[in-house]
Amino acid sequence: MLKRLRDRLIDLAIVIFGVSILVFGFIRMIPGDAVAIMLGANAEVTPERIAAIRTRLGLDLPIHEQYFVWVSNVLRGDFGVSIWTGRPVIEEIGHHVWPTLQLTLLALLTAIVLAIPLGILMANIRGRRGEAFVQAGSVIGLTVPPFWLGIIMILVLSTVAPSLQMLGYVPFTTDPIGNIQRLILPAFALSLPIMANLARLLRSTLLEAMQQDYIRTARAKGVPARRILYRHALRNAIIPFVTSVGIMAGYLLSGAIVIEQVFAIPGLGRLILGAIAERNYPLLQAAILLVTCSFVLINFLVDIVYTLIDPRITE
Amino acid sequence: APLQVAVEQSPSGLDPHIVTAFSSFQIIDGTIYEGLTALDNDLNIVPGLASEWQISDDKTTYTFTLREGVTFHGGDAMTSADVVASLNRVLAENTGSPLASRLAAVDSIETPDDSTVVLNLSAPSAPLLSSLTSIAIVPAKYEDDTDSLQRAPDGTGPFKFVSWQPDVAITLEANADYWDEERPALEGVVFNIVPEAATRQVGLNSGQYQMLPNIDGVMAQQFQGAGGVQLEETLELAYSLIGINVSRPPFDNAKVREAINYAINRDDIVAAALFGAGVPGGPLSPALTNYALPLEEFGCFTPSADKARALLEEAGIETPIEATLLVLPRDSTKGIAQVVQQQLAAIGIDLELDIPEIGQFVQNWRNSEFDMFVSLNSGTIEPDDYFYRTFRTGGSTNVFKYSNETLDALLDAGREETDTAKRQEIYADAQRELACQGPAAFLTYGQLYTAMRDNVDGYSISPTRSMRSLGGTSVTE
Amino acid sequence: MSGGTIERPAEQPVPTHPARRFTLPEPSLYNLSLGMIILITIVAVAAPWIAPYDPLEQDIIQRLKGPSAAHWLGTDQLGRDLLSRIMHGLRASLAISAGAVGVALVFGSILGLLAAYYRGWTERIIMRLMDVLFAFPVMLLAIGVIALLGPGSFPTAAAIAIVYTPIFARLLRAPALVVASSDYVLSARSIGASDLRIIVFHILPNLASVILVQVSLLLSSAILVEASLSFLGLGTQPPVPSLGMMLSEGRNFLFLAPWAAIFSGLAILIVAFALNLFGDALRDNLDPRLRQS
Amino acid sequence: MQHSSNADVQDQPLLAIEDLHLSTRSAVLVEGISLTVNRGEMVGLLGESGCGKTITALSVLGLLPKHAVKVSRGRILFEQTNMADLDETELNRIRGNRMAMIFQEPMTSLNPIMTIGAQIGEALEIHRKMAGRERKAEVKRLLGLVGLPSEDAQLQRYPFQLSGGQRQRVMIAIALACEPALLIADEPTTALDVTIQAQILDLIAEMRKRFGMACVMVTHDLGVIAETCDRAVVMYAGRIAEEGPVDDLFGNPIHRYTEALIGTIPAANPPGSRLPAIPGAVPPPGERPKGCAFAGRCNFAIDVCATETPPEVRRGAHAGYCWNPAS
Amino acid sequence: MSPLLSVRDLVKHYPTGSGGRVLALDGISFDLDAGEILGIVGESGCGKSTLGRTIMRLDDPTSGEIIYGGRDIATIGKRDLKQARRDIQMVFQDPFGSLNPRHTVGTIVGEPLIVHGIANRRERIAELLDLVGLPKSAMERLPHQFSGGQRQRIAIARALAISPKIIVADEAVSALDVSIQSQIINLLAKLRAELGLSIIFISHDLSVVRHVSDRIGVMYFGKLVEYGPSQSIFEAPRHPYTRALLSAVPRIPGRELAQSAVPERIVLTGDVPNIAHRPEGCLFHPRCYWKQPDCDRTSPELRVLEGDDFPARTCACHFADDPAVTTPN
Ligand SMILES: Nc1ncnc2c1ncn2[C@@H]1O[C@H](COP(=O)(O)OP(=O)(O)OP(=O)(O)O)[C@@H](O)[C@H]1O
Ligand SMILES: Nc1ncnc2c1ncn2[C@@H]1O[C@H](COP(=O)(O)OP(=O)(O)OP(=O)(O)O)[C@@H](O)[C@H]1O
Ligand SMILES: [Mg+2]
Ligand SMILES: [Mg+2]
Repeated sequence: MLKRLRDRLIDLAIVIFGVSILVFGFIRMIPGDAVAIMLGANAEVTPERIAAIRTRLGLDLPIHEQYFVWVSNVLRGDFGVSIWTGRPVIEEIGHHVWPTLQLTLLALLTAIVLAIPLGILMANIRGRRGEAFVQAGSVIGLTVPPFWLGIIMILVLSTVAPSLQMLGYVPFTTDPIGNIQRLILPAFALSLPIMANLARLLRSTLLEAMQQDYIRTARAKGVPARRILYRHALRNAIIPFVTSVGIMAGYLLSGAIVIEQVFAIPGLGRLILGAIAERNYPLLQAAILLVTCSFVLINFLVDIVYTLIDPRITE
Repeated sequence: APLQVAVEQSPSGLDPHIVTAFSSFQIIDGTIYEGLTALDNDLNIVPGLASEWQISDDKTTYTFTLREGVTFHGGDAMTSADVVASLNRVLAENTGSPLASRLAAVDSIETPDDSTVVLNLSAPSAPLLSSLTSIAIVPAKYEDDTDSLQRAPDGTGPFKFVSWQPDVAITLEANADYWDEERPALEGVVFNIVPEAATRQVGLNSGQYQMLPNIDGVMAQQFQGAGGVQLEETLELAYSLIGINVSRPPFDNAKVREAINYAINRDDIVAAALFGAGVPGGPLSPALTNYALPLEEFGCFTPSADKARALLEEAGIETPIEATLLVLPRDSTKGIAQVVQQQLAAIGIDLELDIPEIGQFVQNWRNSEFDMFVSLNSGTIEPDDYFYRTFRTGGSTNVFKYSNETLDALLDAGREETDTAKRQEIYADAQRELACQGPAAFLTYGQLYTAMRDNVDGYSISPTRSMRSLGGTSVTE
Repeated sequence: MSGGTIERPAEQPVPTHPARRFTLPEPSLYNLSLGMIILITIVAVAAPWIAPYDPLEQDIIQRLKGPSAAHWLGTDQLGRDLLSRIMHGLRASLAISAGAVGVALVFGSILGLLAAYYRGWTERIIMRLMDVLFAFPVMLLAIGVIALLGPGSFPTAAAIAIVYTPIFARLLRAPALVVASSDYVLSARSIGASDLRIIVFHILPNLASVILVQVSLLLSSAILVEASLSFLGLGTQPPVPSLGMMLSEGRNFLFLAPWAAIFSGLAILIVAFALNLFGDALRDNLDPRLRQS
Repeated sequence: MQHSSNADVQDQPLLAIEDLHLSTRSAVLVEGISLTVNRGEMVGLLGESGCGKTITALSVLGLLPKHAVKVSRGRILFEQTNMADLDETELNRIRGNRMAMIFQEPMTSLNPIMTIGAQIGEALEIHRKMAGRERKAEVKRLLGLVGLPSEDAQLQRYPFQLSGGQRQRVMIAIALACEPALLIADEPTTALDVTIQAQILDLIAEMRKRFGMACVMVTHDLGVIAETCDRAVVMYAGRIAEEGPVDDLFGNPIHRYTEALIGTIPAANPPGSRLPAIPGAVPPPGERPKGCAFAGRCNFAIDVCATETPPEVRRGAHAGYCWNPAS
Repeated sequence: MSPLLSVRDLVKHYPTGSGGRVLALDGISFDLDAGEILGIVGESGCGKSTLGRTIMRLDDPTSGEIIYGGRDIATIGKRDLKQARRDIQMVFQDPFGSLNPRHTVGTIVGEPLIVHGIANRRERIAELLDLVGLPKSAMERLPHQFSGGQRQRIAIARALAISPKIIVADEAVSALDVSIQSQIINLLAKLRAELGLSIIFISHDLSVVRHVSDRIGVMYFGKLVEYGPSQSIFEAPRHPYTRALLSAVPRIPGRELAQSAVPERIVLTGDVPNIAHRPEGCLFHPRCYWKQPDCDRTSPELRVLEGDDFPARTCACHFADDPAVTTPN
């Protein structure tokens, strides 16, 4: 158990190191110069002026030195300042983290809460009439583009309930009801594919669990069907379910990038897209590093949880 | 309650001397900041923070008298020292202000007393007064500070900056100490940042937002007939054009450029790419009624594929010509690019569209790495400001690598000439020089709209996209 | 007659299990999805010949017209026929997805197989590398690649390929491990077969069904990724239509001409749906031995 | 169901399977099995792989795979109750209580993420309504009974922490929890080593003695039947080939299949000699020939074997179905 | 005559997940003569398959020698190994898992011929199929169309394709039905007689091993505990474990040929040892019915027994000489 944990931690460190190199290298390879973009198309630009700004931003150093400067600063908790606004990057990210966090958590929660009964239903309907419909429905749920769904929902809702305040974002602390009200639609659009995915996963793991020999043993014991489902099958089926929740975090972040755009939510996705367009290197590096590391961390945690709920791994 | 405005883009900063983008400009210009002079909505120069000014006979000395009782939002009174500091700030290398060139003619600045500022010019400069409209006066303490104003602007305008939640909203409140008798009627203004067009639209329809400023024809049309929404419109200064790299054959040949002009049907572009909301235009915006020549003056603005082909033949150029069109990644320019692509194909110019991401576009554009480009540029009210740096040999944004001695002479003269009639003459010649054989095919000027709820009163749209009339706007319940 | 003789040739081969390979429990959905995929492929491949109009041909007068007899799905802002554009868009979207998934498949399966077959350091290095790539949410990595290469069809395909490579590698590794430790691979090794021969001749064919399923599922999600990227204005660029780009364009005049956005969105949905359903049906019929892993 | 001590009832067989047919949509798997098990009796069910032993056993408990296999004819009487008349709730009252089953695969037949204490206790909870301390004590007693350590810590162990033999003991503890009248053991030792097999068979025999329960021992191992059972039934291709007391069955088989089967055992042949082999393989369900299913592999087949269902040849309690029986 | 194959002190460790190691083989030595069948018996997990795999060099041994044709297979290079594999072939337990489900029987049987560049493939394949009693028409079919016994014949045909000298049959009959089992046993016996093959016959079923083997090695937890001629082991087993094994074989009354050497059933208590607790001293002592005080301290060596009727036999028990061992208490 401890060794497993240690191994996972080593892997984690390697991966995060790799991620940091990739993030840095990637961003620096993006063509287009921060300074040129910063000065805009209409500006009077002299080479000296560009050089001066480059020096100020530390962009004149060789790339590996820039990387070491960056990493050593990051390790000291200093992510630098945003090129454009001069604000500390941490602060900028801090503003954007909450909406995304809220949105993704809400979506994840919705997905999980709905996926479990749906998955059970789908497993139960196996072999009966209507299965094809439920199956097809779940595939639609999985493949409907969330942003398109979002737009259609906005379109429909604006005709059905035009006065509903559902756009934009207000912090939960200022207006809890307004906050939830505005997040419900995007969270739903975002959660639909995940819900479908999880429900389908649960269905197949449940069906698989129901085929296992130990279910037969339970039936031979005279355990009633409901109890078999909940005590025996579901508890086994939920293990892969939990692991895939970690993977879902990735889908969620991907989906959030687009959904934030549609619903005007000031989250990390918008921050990152904006930062790319502006070549705001420090901001972009920090934001992507944050997202990837948290994704890696989530999966690490899920792995730990997995270890905890599956007694077989503890050995 | 404050006025809820929805805008597309988050500003990248709010320092009036640094930012260039419309997204920043429309929020701060005339609302938070004011210049010594100002523009009314008909583009006339009117007094701003300077209540009056005298111009010496040799046109090289401008004496401005500052308005009494003007205070910055921070509470300090505005004095001539602030004005000097502001101008110096713009000129300082360290600031990197794109406005610096507009003060190129200023030789020295004097402040005889707290309420007088004297500008000594090295040579007469016709555009000076209009240039000053865009140079905001900020407190002197920011002279060497290039960071603070980006986040927390401090001006003299009718609205005070309250807060900026990145990607959410920028909130302004009415300036109770505003110098004008007429204080703003609004309690404040909230600029909500809403990137998705459909979302902004729904928001206005539902009343969550009360104003969508400076929108294009496509969106405006979708409000037509919608209950509870009114539209304000004006022709804007921003223009779209096809730029041509004259250092690359066959575009070094003026006949080829003229052929391109003949091949383009500007009415179709207006209809398709601008959804009918706009007008064809030459080198200057038709909104500049003083200067702009009527289109009939430019023969090549009457589309004719035959003429175009004849010109190509005359030039001895083999078709098809293959070229790449660098496209500014915006919906309207993408639309224009596609229409132009089809139109030029008819005369044997095969364009390949290259639609890079914005950063790449700017880089390629700046380094003249294109055969042709299509972009949308903000215009100015002063022809010199635009023509000189764009088309004069060696001009700072002469990415076309264009060089025309006749034009250079005209532009030099126009810059120093202060007599309006003569200037009109000079710029008429310049327009003729540029229209058909210049390094660009001038295409269209869009119609600019502002959509508001019916109960918003007193707002009038400006061709420059400035929202300064918010000061006189009110909302009836 | 004495006791049984082994010399006596055994009778006809006897199926020991009732035919279990590739029997399809839900023929309806499977057939439906297969039919849809065939139809979609035909439309995509034959688009240049069967589309009623040239997808690039503008007819400014006819712009933003709703569905009519002449234009079944209406026209877009430049007066181009939406049906024809959707047909060609399908072609572009499918080409991008198929290309991307194809490349990812080749690289991903090579890496996954090498990792599974050689284990040890090879496996560690490959899998950590894949983990690094996998640490990026799909869209983020894709956006990064596009920022690097510039928007367009090729960069979109490249981005998707890079994003999917670790997915294939990770996915194939597990069943490849099972197959690699199977007795028939062991027996191939015992007759002295080379590693290459074993990987290509023994392991790979037995992963065919896993691969097929994953290919169809990833094709489906590649369509969606392409659409998302185009929606953000980073994917395919005009004039050549792709489904995502059409949706992205169409949403600008959603209230003027909703059909442009609705139909292109529906087209995306249908393609992704068919591919996913097909993958599902295939998976349900996967070799049961591989399903256990 | 009421459970009387009436002598009349005691004389009735505990389990009577009458002309049982089991079939899938496409094939008949089991054709006309009849079998009685008396109280306290140990009956062996012998046959090659795939001949239908497991599904026959499952059908007795009403555990046939849903939608796949059905009882198409015949009936199963357990304590005079027709199992077909019972609904799922009533069946659950019998399963694990009056009748229990042990499965072939000790490795997979236990729930991997439930402690063995919980798994044994579940039957007690359901049928005996035991809870808390009482249940725990009973679980410990059962563990001790099957020869597993019965400290508290043992209850918290998971199946993966146990060896195959230990798991099979847990299975037996589960089956014995409610002291059933009938235990069906479906190849309880095939997955185990010989030395462990001996332990488990011993254990079953001992438990049977102690509780006086009847037992059906399903196996393909002649030796296991010979050592443990009173009576045995030999199945071939879904039908009964022969049945009778073990001594008669092995001493003087009637059916040629039984005879050949016994002949092939290495231990019954001099080392190094050629083993008598049965050529060919068992025909799978759906492809079984008309007459005797063994005819195609039988060295003593006569013409009629291939066309007519073989008649019963009875020698006292010992009966076989063969056209050309061994003497 | 020197033996065909000599295994000397073969050791194989497997690393475990938690940093420890499994001693799958713990110093195994034996000889295999030409044309001999050597039976290896033992409980599940005692290292039988590992032994087979290591001899084939499918796994590299940790130490020890495998001498074949004057060379040590344990250390030879890749090219030589390929050559050596022409002479040693393997048949696996699972007739379902050891044939590639996607290849036809012809391909499967012909693969060794391709790998070793042997011409006239079709003829050879037909010949091989005939040898194992399958019709020629089988060539075009896929493995799943065959029964277990038939598949095992296919596997044997493949192993024979390049005319090996030795065949390692790892539980080759364990997965088969009794009636089919004897077909395969007969086939192997016939091949030995006709082709002069040597066979290492691995099984957990003592009665099967006894039937075919000339010599037998009894393995317990990675070690040989008794090794000698088949007859000696069956008629007079000396190691307590061998005795227990023998006694546990279920018997059919009246069908035994000879009175068993161990008439009373010896039921072992305790569990098979595992890596988690590898006992000190004699590995078998925790389960031994004849455990003596010294057994948990010193580990017995394989040795020739004093006054044994079968001098060729070795046994690893401190008390194997003691007649008392044969009478359990
Ligand atoms: N769920 C099912 N659906 C269809 N056929 C089945 C099903 N379960 C078993 N069968 C078939 O029924 C026949 C009898 O199977 P059963 O498991 O009873 O055999 P068995 O005698 O127990 O064999 P073994 O010794 O291998 O356990 C086999 O041919 C098998 O293929
Ligand atoms: N690749 C491996 N890695 C780690 N341990 C292994 C490996 N292969 C076998 N072992 C371990 O080595 C020991 C011997 O295994 P082996 O398969 O040789 O036993 P066996 O006698 O063939 O058993 P069985 O009768 O079950 O086939 C076992 O404890 C097993 O867990
Ligand atoms: Mg069975
Ligand atoms: Mg083995």
